Amino acid sequence: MTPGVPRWLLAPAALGAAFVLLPLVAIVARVPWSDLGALVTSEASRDALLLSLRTSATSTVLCVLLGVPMAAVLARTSFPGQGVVRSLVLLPLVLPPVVGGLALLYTFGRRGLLGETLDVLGVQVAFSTAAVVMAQTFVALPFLVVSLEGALRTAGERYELVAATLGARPTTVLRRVTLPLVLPGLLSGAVLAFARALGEFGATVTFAGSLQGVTRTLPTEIYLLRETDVDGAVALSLVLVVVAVLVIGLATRRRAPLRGPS
Amino acid sequence: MTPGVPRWLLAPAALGAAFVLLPLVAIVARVPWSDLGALVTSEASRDALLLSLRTSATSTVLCVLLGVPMAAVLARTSFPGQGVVRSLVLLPLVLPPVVGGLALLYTFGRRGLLGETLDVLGVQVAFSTAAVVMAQTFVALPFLVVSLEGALRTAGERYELVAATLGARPTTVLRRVTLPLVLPGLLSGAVLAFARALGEFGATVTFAGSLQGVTRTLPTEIYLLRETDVDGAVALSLVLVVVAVLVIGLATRRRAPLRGPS
Amino acid sequence: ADDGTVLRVLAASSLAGPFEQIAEEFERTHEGVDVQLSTGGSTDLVAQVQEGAPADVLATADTTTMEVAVADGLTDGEPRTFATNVLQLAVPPGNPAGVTGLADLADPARDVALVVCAPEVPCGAAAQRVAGAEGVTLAPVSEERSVGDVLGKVVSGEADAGLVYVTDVRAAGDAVEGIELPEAADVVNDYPVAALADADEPDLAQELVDLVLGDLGRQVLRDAGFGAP
Amino acid sequence: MTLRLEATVAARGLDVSLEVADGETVALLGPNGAGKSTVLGVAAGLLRPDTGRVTLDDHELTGRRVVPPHARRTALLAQDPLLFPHLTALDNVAFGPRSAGVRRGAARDRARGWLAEVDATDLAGRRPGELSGGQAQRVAIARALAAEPRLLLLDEPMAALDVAVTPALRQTLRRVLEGRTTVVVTHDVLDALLLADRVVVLDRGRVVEQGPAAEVLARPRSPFAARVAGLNMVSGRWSDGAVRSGGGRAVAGTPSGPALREGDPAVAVFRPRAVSVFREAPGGSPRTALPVVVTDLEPHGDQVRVRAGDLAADVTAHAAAELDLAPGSPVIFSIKATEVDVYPR
Amino acid sequence: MTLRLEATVAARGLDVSLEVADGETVALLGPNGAGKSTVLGVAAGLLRPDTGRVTLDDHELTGRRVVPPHARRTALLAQDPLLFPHLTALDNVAFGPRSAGVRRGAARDRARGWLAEVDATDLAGRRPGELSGGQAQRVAIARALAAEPRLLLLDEPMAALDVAVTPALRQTLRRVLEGRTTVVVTHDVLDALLLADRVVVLDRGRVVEQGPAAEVLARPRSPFAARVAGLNMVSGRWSDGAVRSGGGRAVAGTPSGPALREGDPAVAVFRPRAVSVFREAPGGSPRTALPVVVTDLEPHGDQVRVRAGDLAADVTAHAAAELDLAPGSPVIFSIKATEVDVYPR
Ligand SMILES: Nc1ncnc2c1ncn2[C@@H]1O[C@H](COP(=O)(O)OP(=O)(O)OP(=O)(O)O)[C@@H](O)[C@H]1O
Ligand SMILES: Nc1ncnc2c1ncn2[C@@H]1O[C@H](COP(=O)(O)OP(=O)(O)OP(=O)(O)O)[C@@H](O)[C@H]1O
Ligand SMILES: [Mg+2]
Ligand SMILES: [Mg+2]
Repeated sequence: MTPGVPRWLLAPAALGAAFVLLPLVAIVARVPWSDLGALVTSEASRDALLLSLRTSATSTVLCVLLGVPMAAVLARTSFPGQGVVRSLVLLPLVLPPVVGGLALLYTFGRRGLLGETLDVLGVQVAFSTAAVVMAQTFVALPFLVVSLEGALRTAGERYELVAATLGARPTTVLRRVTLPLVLPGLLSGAVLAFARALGEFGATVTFAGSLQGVTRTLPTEIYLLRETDVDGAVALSLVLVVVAVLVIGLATRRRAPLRGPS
Repeated sequence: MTPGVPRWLLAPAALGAAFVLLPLVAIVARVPWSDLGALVTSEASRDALLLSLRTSATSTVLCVLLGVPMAAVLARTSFPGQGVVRSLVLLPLVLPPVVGGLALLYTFGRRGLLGETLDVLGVQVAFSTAAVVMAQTFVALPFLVVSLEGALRTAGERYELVAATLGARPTTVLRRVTLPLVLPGLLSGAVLAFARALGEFGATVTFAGSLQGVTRTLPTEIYLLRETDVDGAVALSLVLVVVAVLVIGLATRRRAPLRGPS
Repeated sequence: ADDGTVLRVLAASSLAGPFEQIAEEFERTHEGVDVQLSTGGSTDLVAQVQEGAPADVLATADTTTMEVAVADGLTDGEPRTFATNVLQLAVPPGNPAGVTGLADLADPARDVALVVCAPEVPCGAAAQRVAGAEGVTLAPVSEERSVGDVLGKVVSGEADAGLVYVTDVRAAGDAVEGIELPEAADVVNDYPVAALADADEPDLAQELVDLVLGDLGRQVLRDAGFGAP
Repeated sequence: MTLRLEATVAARGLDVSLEVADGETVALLGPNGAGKSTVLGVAAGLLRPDTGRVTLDDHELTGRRVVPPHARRTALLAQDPLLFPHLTALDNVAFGPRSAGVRRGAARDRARGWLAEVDATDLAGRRPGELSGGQAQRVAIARALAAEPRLLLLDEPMAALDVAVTPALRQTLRRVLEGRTTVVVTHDVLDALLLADRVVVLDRGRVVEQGPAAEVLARPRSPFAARVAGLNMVSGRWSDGAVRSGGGRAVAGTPSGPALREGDPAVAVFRPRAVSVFREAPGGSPRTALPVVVTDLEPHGDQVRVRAGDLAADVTAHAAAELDLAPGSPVIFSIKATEVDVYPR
Repeated sequence: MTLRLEATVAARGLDVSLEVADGETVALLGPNGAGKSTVLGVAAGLLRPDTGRVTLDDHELTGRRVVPPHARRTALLAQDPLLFPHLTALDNVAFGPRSAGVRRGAARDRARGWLAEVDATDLAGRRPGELSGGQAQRVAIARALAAEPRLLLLDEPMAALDVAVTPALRQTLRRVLEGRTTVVVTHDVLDALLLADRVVVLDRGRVVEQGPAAEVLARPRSPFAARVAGLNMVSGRWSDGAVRSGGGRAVAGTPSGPALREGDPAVAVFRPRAVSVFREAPGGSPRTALPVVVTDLEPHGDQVRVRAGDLAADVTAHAAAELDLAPGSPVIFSIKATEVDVYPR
């Protein structure tokens, strides 16, 4: 049996839900349904949608690959300056996306910190699809790290210690104990990262530009469309929203809550 | 003793950290230190910074007030359509901020869904500081809800059930057991929300506009400054970043990890 | 056309419509050439060129930003002005606040919710010059960062009036009504175009610049509401 | 408070009906997995039974409007101490009183009193993570008692406690449970005898036996109760002066209580001390002789307990050595009929 | 594997030195909070001692390069079963073998074998959340054993188990521990006697007594060991044919073993059965007579155990009734000198 929640809590919860959901209703009410078909199937929109899905998925994978180790190191080790590192890793959260894009340019752009090195290697990242992925990863990574670190701390270390006394090497512990135990946290972190990457716009435009099929993601397309056709832009965002709901819904469908022995 | 992490995990963790930190270094390298003083103390910057801090703090409080109940309801009750509600609540994450701003306009604007009702009540949110807070809350709320729900699920319900058998009413359980236990999760959720609110820009500009001292937050100021003075904009973002680090650092300083009986 | 020749054109957002038409025309007359149009804020575009974005042609919405590119030696020769634009007053359909001209906007008694561009962006600078020339002080409720933001406020009815370019009013169609400002005629905004020094296809780039400056370009731009230089 | 509980929980194979009179203490015995904790969970309101009803006095707790755990005024000491990790031991114990509305200072005073009762005064300021297993268990006991519930549910309260504190704590519990309606789960015969008025034995989710503690443990009817009481039991049918089990064992004995008729189900119960052990069947006497194989030898006070499956015999160390007993030895367990108590099952 | 452990842990007041020979099983006894679990934690590598060293054979585990838990090939059964909640019982047990590199199929087969040993075969497919307390404990035992460690550390393995499985499981453990270096924490004298070769008694973080199990439990030198063994102990100094305690008690007895000189520290140990209880001091005989107040009465087999603080006497139920004993009654505990074993402390 679940312990439930105090009855009065439902009021603010409903208020919060309404605050988030009403604007969505308002948008849906504005969508020019008759034009929607043409709009969505236009080549530009299709390209943008596909590009968005591809890049966001890639960024999410990158976020998991880089973020899980970062969260694990932050939650499970201690080293001098850890607090500073933790705060710094949070920074892309705060940086206005456009500035984030500039920062990326200053780093990986032609005239950036690593630009020359990369140039010598024949790698040109700026204004390519890779740049889109990098921009999205840059803004989305902290979400995964922060929420996963919280989950790791909440889960505690007891089971990991037990696993170690049973002879499991740290890698085995990570794979067979830590990650399964924080799976809900990892999933919600990944969902956050994916959502943030999918909606990312400012850093992308600045760092990757906006070229149809290469770097123009759906949010960029929406932004551009908005200059001339507000309703169209709204309709297109609805597509983005529906796609996001589908992807997130599929990803978290099997998220059965894990419990300790009761 | 901590169980530690596999040694090889340090490599991707360092890579991830570098990926986030290098762009910050690149920004710092670009800052025109000589102009910084004048820039930061200019009236426009000061107004923007103060406004940003005030509104972000308020939004964070609102996020906690609305988001904790939402997360609790999502994690601790079950009702038909819960999955759908959970996905929908995530949507502001995906919505490009500009569209989010439009959605808010369509809802709370003069001609929006609730506009007339609000008008009758004599409430005019558009172009006011309240609108900034609303925009920030709208984009930041899902962060708190998602990360807190994850923490609640990871923490499980066992202690809450024990508390109930000791005669604690649901409100007492929430206050004295649930919240203290998920404090790390709540804190990281609040940090995420604060950071997102502080960096928020698209929805604010679209819904609230941009007037010095009233609705022009630091990110907006940075964006405008960038039109004429890129280096100045970069320098100002650095201020934003430093402020964020300070606030987050202070807020999470005492975040001692809680453990179960070992 | 993946293996064909690609010509990359960077153009200010307000030019999106006409430049699409021009690009189509160019592709029609140049077999195997794919014109890729990338639009954005003028500042963004220049920054992209500075950071090495592959591009052949750049068209901005004001001369200030183009001058940055010139100063950096990014353009191939002097940019040339191909169009002009003037401000107009945009009001929601039906003009609910009954705005007729600049004087209404400055009248504190009317309490008109006016939005303008911030002085930092070209349309904002133009608005200030128009007001300055008339000796009126505007009291906007918001100084937006782009024309799109100004239009958005007007379209949604949130603002009673907004100062934008005539081409923007035209592009917005029925969503807004335009009110001509006689005072604005003197404050003309120039749109320069230039082939870029790093162009992969310098010849094609020059041809496209010529097309923009030519009769067809002029026609298309005039249809969109731009003035001739 | 009178507790009446009737419940089935299909997922756990539970189907019990239980009554605890006002002020009565019932000991719940049964093998692992019998459903003891489940019964407590149902009573506390942590587990919703599939069918059945729970009433406290005449107040129905289930039914259309389920009374939530916190409104039942029951306190549950679960098998796992589950102290709140963020509170000190003192505040853990004060949790119940505070939840009942007692002010912080008064609640803490009361908590200090309870900590003293379980000999844990000096642990007051510690966090649960800083307590040893037995210390945590003691604090958990204090916490449950401090809630001063109308119905107290204790799941193996003596687990993890050392031999030095157990007698004192049993004393404390005996005093505290006086007049309080209580269900206590235990595996210890002393707990049952000293704390409980009545014993209920569960097996596989069903009540297999119940009655006054002393009686059930002196004359058990279920194998598990016999086991707890340390008695041997052979159950079968009464026939021809002996209880004959399905497995072909026959134990001769003297029926006590109501007369048994041929074929009635009956049990033969005898103490391990009453069992003599032989290498070969003793000739010609009218004793019961059960051929068994020794499975285990363990010291038992001054004697040696010889286990053979579910039967046990106590012999002197000298005898054990003389018989050269070891696990695997085939021996005869022999019991005088006068030592065997026979009564209906 | 020979374990040598010398460690201090200031935060827990621990300062012990312990050695377990190759193949030996040591029982660690001691009151709650004595430091038993802490010692196991240090041996397993979960706790870093402030000072000291731990060696397994001649391999140093502490020192400059601390050998992490997983590389020690020790397995720890902690006081809390802590089964991995996301794995089935079978996979929990298979965890050790799999970590050692055994393939999944083979590891599961092995796990099934160990589950059978603890009589939990039918729990294989369950998640820990679906197990009762005792079932979880059995699976945890199987998990620790299945890791086939060089050094096995068991913290109260029999906790939460019912009386019906305990003897069989003790048998299993006895077989499994044969030849394996083991430290087992227990509060049960039978565990110590049946499983352990040697007993180490801890109190307040220090070793207060150690020696062969049978010897320590027959002739304890520490009050706690006497308690566990169920013996009465009075410790003091040998003087004038009696052991005289600081509290003024004098117990006359016969020294055994090495001769005691006047004033030597000594203990007097006697069984509760050897104690007679009187309402008034019996006249004139050469017995020890200790005036005490009854604190508790509890059944003990056929007899009644009369507790008076840390002393106990076993009398028949008949005698107890005749003496009208109840907690609070002042009585005299009287012991014949021949029943009292006296030896150096
Ligand atoms: N969450 C659960 N889901 C399904 N079955 C469960 C669950 N918890 C316990 N069970 C099963 O229900 C039965 C009763 O369990 P319960 O915990 O009541 O036993 P118990 O009598 O308390 O045993 P123990 O002495 O071991 O604590 C057991 O067979 C157990 O395996
Ligand atoms: N994390 C901790 N921090 C500080 N002190 C602790 C911690 N854990 C245990 N202690 C203390 O250290 C001492 C030894 O604890 P330990 O768990 O080793 O006892 P134990 O002998 O296992 O007792 P028990 O029989 O109750 O399990 C106790 O006094 C305990 O309160
Ligand atoms: Mg149980
Ligand atoms: Mg312990």
